[in-house]
This record gives sequence, C-alpha cells and structure tokens, in this order.
Amino acid sequence: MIDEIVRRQIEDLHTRYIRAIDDDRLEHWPALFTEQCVYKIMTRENYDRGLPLAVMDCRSRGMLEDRVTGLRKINVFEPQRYLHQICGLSIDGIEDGAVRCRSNYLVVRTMAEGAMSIFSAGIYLDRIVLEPSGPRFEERIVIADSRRIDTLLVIPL
Amino acid sequence: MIDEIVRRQIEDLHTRYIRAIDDDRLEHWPALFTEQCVYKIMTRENYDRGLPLAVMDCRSRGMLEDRVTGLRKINVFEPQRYLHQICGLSIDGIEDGAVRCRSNYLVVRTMAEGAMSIFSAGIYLDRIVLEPSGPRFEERIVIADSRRIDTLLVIPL
Amino acid sequence: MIDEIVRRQIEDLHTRYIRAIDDDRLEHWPALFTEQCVYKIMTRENYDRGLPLAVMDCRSRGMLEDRVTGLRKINVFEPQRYLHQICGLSIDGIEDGAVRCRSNYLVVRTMAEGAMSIFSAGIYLDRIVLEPSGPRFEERIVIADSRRIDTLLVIPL
Amino acid sequence: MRQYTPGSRTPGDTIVGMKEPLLEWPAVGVTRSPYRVMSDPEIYAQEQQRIFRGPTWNYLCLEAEIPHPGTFRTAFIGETPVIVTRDKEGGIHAMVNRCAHKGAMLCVDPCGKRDTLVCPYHGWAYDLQGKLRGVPFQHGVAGKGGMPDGFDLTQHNLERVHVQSFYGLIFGTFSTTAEPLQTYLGPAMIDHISRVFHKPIEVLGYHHQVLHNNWKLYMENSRDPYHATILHTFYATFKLNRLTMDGGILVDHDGWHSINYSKGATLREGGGEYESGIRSVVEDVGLADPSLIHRKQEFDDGITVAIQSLFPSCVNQQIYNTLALRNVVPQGPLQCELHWTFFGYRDDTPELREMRLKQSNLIGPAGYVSIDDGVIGEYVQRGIAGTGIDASAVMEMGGHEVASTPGSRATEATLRGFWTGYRALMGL
Amino acid sequence: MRQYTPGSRTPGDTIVGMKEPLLEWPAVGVTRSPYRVMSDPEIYAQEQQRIFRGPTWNYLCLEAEIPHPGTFRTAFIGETPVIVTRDKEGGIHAMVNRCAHKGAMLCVDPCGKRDTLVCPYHGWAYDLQGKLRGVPFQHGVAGKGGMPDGFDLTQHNLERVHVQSFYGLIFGTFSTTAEPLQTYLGPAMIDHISRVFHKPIEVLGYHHQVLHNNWKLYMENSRDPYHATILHTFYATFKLNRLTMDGGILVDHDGWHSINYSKGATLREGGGEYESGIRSVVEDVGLADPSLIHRKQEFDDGITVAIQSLFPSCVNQQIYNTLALRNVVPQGPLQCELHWTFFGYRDDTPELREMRLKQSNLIGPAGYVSIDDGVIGEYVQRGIAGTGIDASAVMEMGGHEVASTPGSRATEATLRGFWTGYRALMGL
Amino acid sequence: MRQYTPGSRTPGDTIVGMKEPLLEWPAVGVTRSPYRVMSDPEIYAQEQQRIFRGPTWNYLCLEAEIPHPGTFRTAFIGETPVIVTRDKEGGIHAMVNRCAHKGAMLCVDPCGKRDTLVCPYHGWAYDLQGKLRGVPFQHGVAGKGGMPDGFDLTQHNLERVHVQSFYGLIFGTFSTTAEPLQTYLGPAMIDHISRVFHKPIEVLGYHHQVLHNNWKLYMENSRDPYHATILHTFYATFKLNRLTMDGGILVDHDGWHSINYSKGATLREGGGEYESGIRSVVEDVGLADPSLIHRKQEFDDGITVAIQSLFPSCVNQQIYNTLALRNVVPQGPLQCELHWTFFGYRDDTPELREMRLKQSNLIGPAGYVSIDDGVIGEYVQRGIAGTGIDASAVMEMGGHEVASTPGSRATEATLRGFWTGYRALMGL
Ligand code: FES
Ligand code: FES
Ligand code: FES
Ligand SMILES: [Fe+3]
Ligand SMILES: [Fe+3]
Ligand SMILES: [Fe+3]
Repeated sequence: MIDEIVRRQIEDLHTRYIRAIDDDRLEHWPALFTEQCVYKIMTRENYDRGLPLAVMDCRSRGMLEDRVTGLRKINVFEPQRYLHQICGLSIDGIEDGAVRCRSNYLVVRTMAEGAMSIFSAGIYLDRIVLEPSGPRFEERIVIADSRRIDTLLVIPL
Repeated sequence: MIDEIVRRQIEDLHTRYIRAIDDDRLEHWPALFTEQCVYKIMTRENYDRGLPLAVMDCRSRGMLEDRVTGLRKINVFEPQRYLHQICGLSIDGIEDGAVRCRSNYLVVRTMAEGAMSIFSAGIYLDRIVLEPSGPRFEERIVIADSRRIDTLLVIPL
Repeated sequence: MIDEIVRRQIEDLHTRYIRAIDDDRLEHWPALFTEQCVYKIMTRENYDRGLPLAVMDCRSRGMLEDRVTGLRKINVFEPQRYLHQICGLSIDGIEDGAVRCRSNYLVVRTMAEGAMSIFSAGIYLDRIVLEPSGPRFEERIVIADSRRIDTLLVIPL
Repeated sequence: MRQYTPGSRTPGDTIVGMKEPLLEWPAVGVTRSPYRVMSDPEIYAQEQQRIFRGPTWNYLCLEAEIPHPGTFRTAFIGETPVIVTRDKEGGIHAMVNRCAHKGAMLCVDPCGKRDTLVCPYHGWAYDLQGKLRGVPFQHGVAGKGGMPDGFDLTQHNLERVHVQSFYGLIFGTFSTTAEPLQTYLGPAMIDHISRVFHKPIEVLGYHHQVLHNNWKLYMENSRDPYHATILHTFYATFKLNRLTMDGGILVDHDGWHSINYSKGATLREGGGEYESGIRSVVEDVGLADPSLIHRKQEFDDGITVAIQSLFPSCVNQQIYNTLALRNVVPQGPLQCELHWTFFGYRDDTPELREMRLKQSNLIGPAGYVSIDDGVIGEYVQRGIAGTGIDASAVMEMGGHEVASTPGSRATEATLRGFWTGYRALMGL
Repeated sequence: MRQYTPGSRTPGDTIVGMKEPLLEWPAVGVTRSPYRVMSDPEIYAQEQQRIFRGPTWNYLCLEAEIPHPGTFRTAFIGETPVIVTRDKEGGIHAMVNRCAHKGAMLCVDPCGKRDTLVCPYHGWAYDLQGKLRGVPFQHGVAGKGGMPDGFDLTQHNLERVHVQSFYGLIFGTFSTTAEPLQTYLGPAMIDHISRVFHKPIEVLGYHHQVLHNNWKLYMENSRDPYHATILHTFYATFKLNRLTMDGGILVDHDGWHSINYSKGATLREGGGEYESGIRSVVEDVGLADPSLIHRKQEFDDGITVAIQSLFPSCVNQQIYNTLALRNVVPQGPLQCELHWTFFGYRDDTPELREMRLKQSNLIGPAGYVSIDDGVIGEYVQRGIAGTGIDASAVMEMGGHEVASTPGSRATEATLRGFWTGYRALMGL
Repeated sequence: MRQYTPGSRTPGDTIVGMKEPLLEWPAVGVTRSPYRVMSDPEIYAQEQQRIFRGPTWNYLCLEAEIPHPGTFRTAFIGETPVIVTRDKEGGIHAMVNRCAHKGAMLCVDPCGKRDTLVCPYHGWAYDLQGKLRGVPFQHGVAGKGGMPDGFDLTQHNLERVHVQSFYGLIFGTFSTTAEPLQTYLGPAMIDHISRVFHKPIEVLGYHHQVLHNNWKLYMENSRDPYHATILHTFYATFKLNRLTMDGGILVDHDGWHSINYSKGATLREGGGEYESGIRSVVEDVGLADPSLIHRKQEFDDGITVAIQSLFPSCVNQQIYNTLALRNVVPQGPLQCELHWTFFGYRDDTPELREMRLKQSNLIGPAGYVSIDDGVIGEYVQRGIAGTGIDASAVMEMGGHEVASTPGSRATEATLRGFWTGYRALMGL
C-alpha cells in the first residue's frame, strides 16, 4: 500500500510534466526522466496487435533532448500549443524499485490562428523511480486510442 | 464531514469505473454496483423537463449484465473506444446509509479507423454505499448536456 | 510548504466555481470572489504580446454581478451550457497574503439543439485569499490558448 | 466526416441553370434505386423543393405538445424551420420560422408559450397565426424616416404552412394543391393511426439521434421487413419478432406509405432460416433480468410489433409496449437527425407506465433493437462511396409489385412503394 | 455546422462552364435581396472573383502594425492570403502569400520581422517587395540540372497587390483599373477617417470571432441603424444609443459605404417606441458598477457612437471611448471570421487608456453591445435554410432611395447602398 | 477545416450534365500545373472515375498481410472501399466492400479471417471470391414471399477488382483494358521493387496520417528531389541526404513513375548551396544520442535513401534502414489520408530490427525527416486559396523534358512525369 505522500509526489511529477509541455518549456521536459529512460508514443492499433512500431520511440534521455532540438531548430510545422487534461491516476504496484502507475490523458491542440481540436486521447503507462531528488519517469508509454495523427506530431504527448 | 479516507475510497471507485469502460473490460463493470442498483443515462433535456425517458435505463445489476451481453453478442455497431475525463468530485452528504456525490465527466469516443469526437459531456449524480468489501454504486444517474446522440450509444458512459 | 488542508480548501473552491457555472447558478459565482477582485479572460495571443485587451475585463465584484445581469436580462444568444474539466492544480507560493496557484481548464460548450464543441482550453492563473469564511479569488486570469471565440462568449469561463 | 452544409444550397440552385436530367432511372423501375440519389447535392436540393415543399404532408408534432393557447413547438419540413402554434381560440397554425423582414429565426426555443412572436433583430411582431402586427419605428422618429406610405403589414406575414390535425397528429404542407390529408394517407394508414391514437396520449420523453447517412436510407430501413429479423439479432434471438410469426405488410397510396406488423403469440417453432444458423439467432445467450421483455397485450388485434412508415419522413412505431413517433430531419445528403417522441396513454396505470419505460431499453439510440439501425445506414453510405455511375440497389424480394401482403413479410414491396412515390415527385 | 471549404472552389470554377444567370434579382431592386446570395457556393465563388479580386479597395492592416523596415503582417483579401511588408526604405508593399514556384504559403506567422521572405519548400527567396531574388540550385550541382537557360527570375515574383495608405490605414486591390482610393471612399468617408486617425494610434489588442453566417450578413448588420437600438438592449436600456438622440446616416460612392452616428448628450426623453414596451428597454435593471459606462467626450462634434462601414468588408467603430477596426474574412458561404483591432492614441493619458480598456467590455465577442451581433447573423442563416426560390429580404425603412439622412436613422438606406454596390460588381 | 465529403459526389455527377472542358491546361504543358486541379470538386470527382476507376494499377496491400486462407484486409482505390482476400486454395482476390443487395459495407474490420463474407443488413453471404452464395429467405417463408423465380445469384456477385501480385505487393484495377502490371510499371520500377522485396518481409507496424491537402500534392512531394534537401533540414544538416552525393532519378512509363535515390557514402564536402547559408543546414546543432543515425549498409548498390513513387498513389521508401510503403487515400479535394506500412525482413537479426525501430524516429507523422511533409502540402493548399483562374505551379528545374537523369537530382522531371500521366488519363 503506497502512502499518500508518495501519491502526492507522483501527482506533482505529472503536473510538472504537463506544465513543461503546455507552457512550451520543453527544455525542462527531459529532466523529468531518468538518464536511461524509455519514452514511447504508440497507437492502440499497433500496441494491441503486438506490432513494435511507435510514433515516437526514445530510448535515452539524450533522445528526448534531441526531440527538443528537432522541434526548436530543425523541423517545419505550424505553430501550435497543447493543453493536457489528465485524471484517474492509479498506483498499481512496485516492480524492481519502480512504481507502476497509469492515468488517462487528453490533449487539445490549438493552432496559431485559433483552430482547436482533440489531438490525442489515451493512457499513460508509467514506471516511476523515487530518487532522493524526487520521482522521475524511468518509462512512460503513451498509448493513443486513435490510429490517426492529424497533420504531424512534433510536440511530445 | 466525510474524512479523507472515504474520499479516497470513492475516488478509487471512480477510477475503477472508468478503467472497466475505457479498457473494454466491461465484464467488470456491473460488479461496481449493488445488486439492487439504478443506472440511468438521461439527457439534460428530458431531465430538466421532468420527462422520465432515459437513453439507458437499468434497474438491477442483471440489467447491467444484459447490457454487456448485448454489446458482446447481440448488437451491430462500429468498433469504438471511450476515454473518460472526470473531475470536480464533491461529497454532498449522507442519505440513508449512502453517500451522495457528484462529478463532471467527459467522454471522447474513438472509432476503429481513428475518428475522435466529444461523444458526451455532463455530470454523474451518485449514491454510493460503503460496504465492507468497499464502496459500490447504489445509484448512478448520468446527465448528458447534449440532447443528441451521435450514431448510437452501446457502451455505457 | 502549503499543507494538504489548504490544498483541499482550494480544490473545493475550484469545484464550487465550476458548479456555479456548469449548473447555470451564476448568481452564486460573484460571491466566490473578493469585493475588490480582478477577473479577466485573455487570449494567449494578446497576453504573450503584452497587449492589454481582454475578452472580458472585470475589476470589481460588481462587474461580475453585471455580467450575470447582462446574461440574464440583456443579451441575445443561443441557449447553451458549459461543462468544465480542470486538472493540474499547483500551489506556487504566497504573495502578500494571497496564495498563487494555477491549473488547466477545458470547457465543452453544448447548445440547446445538441451541438457540442471544445469552446475554450487554457489555464487559470489565480490569487486566492484565505478568509475565515473560506478561500476566495482575489484574482483569476483566464488565459485561453485559442485566439478565436466561436460565435460569442457570454458565460464566464 | 460530418461534411455537408444544410442550407448551403437552396432549391433555387437547381432551378436556375439546372442540369437535366439529374439521372436516368434504371429501365427496370423500382426494383432498382441508383446509389447516386443518396449522395448527390444536386438531387438533395431538388428533394427540398419537390418533396418537402411539394404536395406531401409532413408530420410536425403532436397536439399534446401544444395543449394550451399560446403554446408553440418548433419543427422542420425538410431543412425548413417551422413553428407550430395554438392560438387564443385553440386553433392550430404553422409557419416558417423565418422573419418576413430580413430572415432571422423567430423562435430558438424548441417549445414554450408566447402571446406574440417577436423577432430579436428589429422587433417585428407577429401574432400566433403568423400575421405581422407591429413594426417598430414604422412611422419613424419625430416624423422622420420609417416605412414609406403604402407599406402594407398584411403583405409581410410569415410564410404559411397549411396544417391538418388527425387524431392529435399535426401534419403540414407548403403545397396549395396537395390532396386532403386523409386522401394522402389512405384507409389502411388511417386505421392504424386511429388504432394507436384512439385515446389521449402523454409524451414521456425525446431522443435525438444523428445518423451519418442520407435521410432516405433511414426511411427505407424503417419500412424494410427483410432486415428486421436478420440485422436485429435481439428480435430473432429472444423471439420478439420473426418472419415465422403471423404478420404482414400493408401499403397505401401506391405504396408511398406502409405498415409492417407481427403477432408475437403466433410464433411457429422451426421453419424459416432461424434454425439454420444465420447470425441473427445467437445460441446460449439469455437475459439476466428477463423482466425487460415482459409485455402486456395492449391491443386486441394481437399485434405486438408494428412499424408504420409515412412518406416522406415519419414513422409511427409500436414495439411491445413502447410507443413512439420518429421523424427524420435531413441535414445534407450525408446526414440526417432522427427525432424520437416516446409516449404512453394518459390513463396508463403506474405499472404499465413503468413497463413502457423499462422497455424503452429496446428502442432509441441505445435500444437493443434499434442500435443496429443507428449504424447500418452509415455502413451503406460508406459502402456506396466511389461507386460507378450505374450502381444501384436491388429490391426484388417478394417480386416486382407494390402491393399489400397480409400473410407475408418476406418482401421488399414497401421499399418499391417508397421509390414509386419518390420517382413521382422527383420526375425521375 | 462548420461545413464548407474555403478554397475548395477557385473563381475559375465559375468562369469555365459558368451558369448564366446566377439568379434573377427582384425587379423592384435594392429594397429586396434574394436569400440565395447568402448560401449559394456558385455565387460565393463569383464574389471572390468579382468583388475581392475586382475594383474594390480592401482594408489590410494599420501602418502602426508594421512600424519598422522589415516588419510584416499577414492579412486576407476575401479568401486570398496576403502579406503586407515595410521595406528597407520604409515603403509599403503587399503581395499574395503564395510562393511563385509551387504555391506554398510563405509567411505562417501573423506578423514579424524579416530581411527576405524565404519559402520553406524549396527555398525560393523574395525581397520585401515580393521580387524573386534567389532560387536554390538554379544552376544545378556540379554543372548538372538546375534551371534552363533563359529562366528569368523577374518573371516569377509574388503576385502583387496594389496598396494605398490613408491616415495610417493600408488598403489593397488586385485591380489595375480600380479608382484611386480617395475617389473610392468619397468625401464623407474621408472626413470620418481623418476624424478618428488624425493622430498616432496604438494597438491595444485583437479579437478573432468566428461567425456562422455569410460575410454579407455581418456587413449588413454593421451598417444597419434599425437593429442597433432594438437588438442591442444594452444600448437602449442604458441609453448609450437611441433613435431619439440626434444622429444620422451618411452614405458615399452611391451608398457603397456608410456612417451611422449618434450624439449621446442629445437624448430626448420620451418619444420613439422606447417607452411603449418594446423588449429593447429592460425595466428595473441597473449596473452594480456603473463606472463601466462613464465616458470621456473625445471628439468635439459630440458624436458618442459612430459606425463606419466600408465596402466590401471593413468597419471602423467608435462606441463611447472604444475605438476599433473590424475586418470580415469570408470562409465559405456559411462562415466568416471577424478580426477586431482595438486601439487608442499614443498620447492617451493612463486614465483614458484604462477607460478604453474598461469599456472594452462593451465590444468584441463578449461585449454587452456586440454579443448580440455574434449570433444574429447565424439566426438569419438558419432562418433562411430551405427557403423557396423567390424568398428575399425586405429593406423599405426610410423609403426606396439610397441617400444620406443627417437627421434620421430610422432608415435602411445604408443597406440599399450595400446592395447597390454588390449588384454593380456582381452584374446582378 | 475538415470540410468536404468523400462520396458526396459520385463520378456520375460529372458524366450527366458534365461541364466541358473542366479547364484549359496551360499551353506550355507539364512545366505548369493549374492550381485548380488541387481544389475543384468537379475535377476531383472526375479523378475518381478516370484515374482510380481507370486503367491504373493501385497498390492494395502486401501478401504478408493475408498470409493464410480466409484472411482478408480492407483497402481503398481512390474513395472506393475494397476487400482483399486469400481463398481456401491460396488464391488472391479483391472486390468492392459493398454488398450487391443494398450497398452495405461488408467488412468493417481492417483485417481478419473469415470463411464467408456475410452482410450484416440482410445476411447475404459471399464466398472469398466475392460470389454470392446465400440469400436468407430466398424462397420466402411457408411458401410465401422470397425472391421471384429466375432470381439468379450469379448476377449479384460483389463488384470485382482485378488483382495482380508482384514480389508480394498486391495491385488492383477496375479496368479490363489496363496494361499488364509489369508493362504498367516498366523495367526500372520492376528492378527497384525486386531490390527491396527480394526476400520475405515482416510488417512491424502502421501509421495513419491525415493531411489537409489534395492527394496529388502529397504524390508530387513524394517524387520531388528538389525539396528533399531543402525543406528537410534534418537531411542536409546531418548529411543523410544532400544533392552533393551521388544519386539520380529514374522515370518509367513516360514518367508516370519515378525513383529518387542517393548514396550517403559519396558525399562531397563543399559544393552545392549547403555552405552558402541556406536554411536547410543548421549550424551548431548536434545529436545528444547520435545512435539514432547509425546505419547498416543493407544493399550492395550503396544506395542509402531511395524513394519510389508509383502512379497514382503509392510510395515505396528506403531511408537508411527504414523500409515502408506509403499509400495515399483521397478524402475529398482538400484532404487525404496517408497509410504507412513499416516493415523489415523476416530474417533480420535482433540488432538490425532494433536499428530499424530506432530509425523509425526519422519517418512517419513524427519523423525528423517526414514531419515537414505533414504540413507542407497544407501550406500549399492554403497558399493557393482564392487564386486567380490562371495561376499555376512552375516546374522548370532540370528543363522541360521528362527523362531519367542518373547523375543529377537538381530536376523536377519526376513532377513533369506525374502530370504527363495525369493529363493522359484526365483528357486535359
Ligand atoms: S429580421 Fe426580423 S425584424 Fe428584422
Ligand atoms: S513552393 Fe516555394 S520554393 Fe517551391
Ligand atoms: S445490404 Fe447486404 S444483405 Fe442487404
Ligand atoms: Fe431496423
Ligand atoms: Fe449590431
Ligand atoms: Fe519530403
């Protein structure tokens, strides 16, 4: 039975995560993960069929940093923001030192000229380690309900 | 004044509820209700005008089980998933042994080929009994803001 | 470090806020603010560019009451409801007696004939004072991600 | 995928510079219907003009919904918004929900009570018969401005819809040359309406369901006896309705209208295909709470399921003890909205009322029976996308005729009847 | 209900194989306008060609928004995306926001600062006048490939928009035969522009509002004196604006443009319909914080509310101390987007600036006055759905003429003027 | 901005009362393409008829996706839904996913295993070759109703799509007069397909990406060597692909198809524009985890990037060790959906499989290289909105010819080839 203090710490980690993305402070996003982390965005279609292809497939904090570099300096895309809604956090156990938990997410994307849309909805499957400096994501698997991506995906979910 | 332990128990019940639906583990959904339960989906239009017609109108756990049977074995519909967002849980009092509470819900529906839409948004009006085995819904009235149902409703909200 | 009791009080204030709006009990909405309050709805576009124009710009509780009068007695608009989703409350410090906090919001608007849409998504930037009678908003700045308003805005966000 | 704009083409589009012919109907006649009629915007615009503004009677609402003087309800005839009112003397009137000045919708609320209909835009005021009664600043201000001499209020009434009420059902038409309502309906339809509406009813609630298919696909579905016991597995599995019960179909007015009925108590075990393993009978499935399908025999004719489909867009249904009217509102070639009005009788016992409400789980957007109809029209709409020019639906079940067959429901005569009416009005 | 695709029909559609005539205008002339012009895609496509690409001057932006060399702003002329730039020498230029190579949009940002305009797709680079300056790999790689001999950069500049700036307002036209801007505007319009823009302004913010109605319904609304004090209950109730004040309307250029003004200090109690119980005056209602409508008399002509409507799609408004330009961007026959530019003067005192911002509660998508206009056009659009071919709006208030009436606002002359311009350009 | 309705116009629209000519192609020929072809609904409807239902071979799916008897997969040819099956004997068949009775879609699931294809609506049952095998109640009930004598099941099979499989790629055509597949492809295309599909592949996953542009804008992009190293900054910056590598383009069948390839090991430092400061090379940027772009040389021809574009709508790509097929499904003039099928070889080592998956970060909707292509077509679609009737894209890079240039990629010959095929089929 995980106590409430840990739960609050994990909720705060989730809040820092959505802040970093929704405020466009993505440079702070990789630090929420451990050095040897996994961050994947998968569609429900591939995930359920056991197909390994991911939409975004990062296997180190460096690859997260490179995603920020790509977004800041490399790729061409229309200016856009995300707004997260998350709920239903459950803490589902401890596994070799990491807390397994999951939650529901919804991302509304807003384009510069004002168009809003439900860009993605699905679940977060997390492994979180409680370091002295606070909790970090050792693994976050994002499973998007829809197999479709509208236009492109450049900001992490 | 309901204490935080009860609140957490009720939050966990809500989380198990959205998991059962969003994960398509609907066979686990009826057990979240008492044997003699009420589960209704009403539109705001009928509810506010005092009209008794509901979109879904279950008056026993058996009728919940039959809804799962219908969905699994009987009805024809396009494959689809729900993703819930809930918030604003308030505990509004005790009434002959049951806790009255309510919350806001939002359901995003995603079709197999990827189309996402806001399928329903509204409130849950609940009566929850705290059994030794944990809390259960004695009554859940879902009041949907919209009078419209897009295409059909086969998965409970 | 703000303790959990205060956090719960602030969460309850947020819940009362969305109830007053989503239940169309707007007459209860001004009382959630202090007499000398600020309530503004700004678009991200103006806010980020340092332009002072707001969509709604109230500088006293009286101006909030006048907004309710306008909605009830003055303006012509299609009947509609809001449904809020909020999450990610963070308490970011104390500032001359007021608690600074913020959260994410999403408002789904439903028209009388049933059309639903994502009407607004963004953040709440709050200054909340803890009065003996409970917490109140001294300031709420709503920053909407989209620069567009669909049709009109008459119900506060 | 919700893509076309209701109202983006007024019928006029198709009059000025109209393409003739819109299509060639297959020579074999009403055993075929070309898929193009389900998607072509040009044809859709023509339907607004020739069917909904033509010599048809369109269901508007129930008298029970406008019980008192001054009460009103809004409705649609095709895409055209309509107001139905009861005036001070109790008379019933209908008019287009469009101000005669500059076109603003007068009533946004679906129902209510009013002394006069006042337009929000410039305040033109109409009485409950749609007659213009007041024009703000008609005489200007301080002798300046205002309407010119000879401005005649009587020339600016709301566009009138002719109404006739029959057993409490209010129908309307734009046409001055339409047959009388009862002639339009015909004797068999009249009998069935009187059967259901012989005593005061009470509305128990509404459903509104958006269908992503052409309005005609729903109307075909509503009068199709063939699909009922195959698509609707619930019917066949729990024996609410099978073709191996006594039942039949009745058509009227050259088949424009139809009734499809069955008698639950007459089921013959065996026979038909139900035991030969078609998917419509699911093995090893039961109801944990069978009280759902307990029924009370309300009508002494023994009919337990009866679907009456009135051209162009109204359905009057009895499924066990559920009674409802369904009205289809077209919203472009690829979408329509189905409005359900669920009712009982004012003298229902509490037990019967509860039974109706419990059985409401059978119908509506979440009904065990009707769920399937919510998507099947969309499946057709998606199936016919990109079809070649000559692709057509086939309707030969029961032969090539359009006639009542009291003893049999293994027929598509009711569909051939729909297309008979459609072709007559559309000139196709 | 967001259904038509801007850009899905290029004007060309209607040239090749165009249906003539698009419609017959009612014989009585501009006291009527057929509702079809508010919804027909064919007519909409024609408007893009004949009005927005025709001999009209279209408001683009303010000089104050491109103050420095290299600053730019994007805008629209009808559906066509446009870039407005200030070059190194301070000259102002406008061009279509479409690369001359394969059509990519050059500037996605609404404003900014650039030395050159570089296309993201293949890197073609244009100077701030829209002249093509560089083509990557023009000469190929290692002597292979590249542009053919005789490829002439000067033949591939961005499509030019002719601009004229007047008191800091930048207008553009595609037409080489358009009258000079000042002739197009006319003396009364010029006077009013100079009245408002006589000293340096400062932009205080923007609003963007999506309206679910044809762009012309908004332009009619903007110049309609009749609705102002009836629809806008706030005006009449709190006496910001009533027809029983001194005021009038001025038209110019055959009525293509208009001004509708009133003088708050001249209100005559009584008179008009305001005391006779029309809904536009709400009894027993007050403001808990009346500071909202405290005003400062800025202009010595005593005018407190003035709405100037410039054909085809620009509005210049003063409501008390709120100053704003509104520009309508058509987005298909059934939708448009209203862009508000709210401003004050650079020399405003802090108190006056605060007053403008507090009064901003009167205007915009949430303004006590303008909220009503956000939906009324949609009510018209929905009211006219499914109309018969001949249905038309009626505009006889103030007679049948198009003329200024300095003493009266009980008139629709300004609307008749709009349709005069529309018919002239559309050949209807 | 998702606005047009797939299926709302069947090709028939454009046959009956068709406007001729749809447009005049610029006299200079394929160095220009008029922007109207990217947005006109009439032209779009014609493409469905003349291109997708015409003498073209359309990629459907991989044999590896229907490995066993009874397995099926759904696909699209243009807007038409199609089912591809493998029958009991292992034969491959394709048919329209539309019931021959009344048009319902037969298979909703994207893939699966079936003995027969049973329609949900009335239970008509088809075998895996699309032949009608059963009609419920064909003989009525108790001797009443049912199909008339002479109803012939063989006349009601599913509409057939002719298929040919080549190296495990299944192509289909509606046309009985289409050339054989290999003639349609041509020798260079055949060589390249055999190069990639010379041994058993394994599907590793799918992407589905909605693009808000006409389908042809994506197909142009896929075969455009010019944009590759300019738009795709990642290519040039990290030297995955530059025009200063050895590489070339090959075209076949008059340029209908093309391949654009480069050899990473042959990069010449300097040369080209890459050092002259075009935006496609970002200074001072590196990868924190460069393992992303470690590659294994799989093919002995030294080619590291190769994009093969097959008319009308299929792309076969190799970018480093990522292998994928892309298929474009048109969804109206302004939208299309891109289906990615990512694969490796069945004999891949675990290390190579991991390398492919890590490199999958380069492609798809979130790929460092392909992100840019997700929006550039939309930028064009928005850039060309409201264009004048004669506006056209310019394609003169590499001259005016359509020919392979093994030594150079500074050319748009591949695009001129696309328009050569388009004009031939569309009669423009
Ligand atoms: S539109 Fe109704 S009064 Fe003017
Ligand atoms: S489209 Fe602009 S450079 Fe090619
Ligand atoms: S539509 Fe397929 S069986 Fe009738
Ligand atoms: Fe049915
Ligand atoms: Fe107004
Ligand atoms: Fe590319």
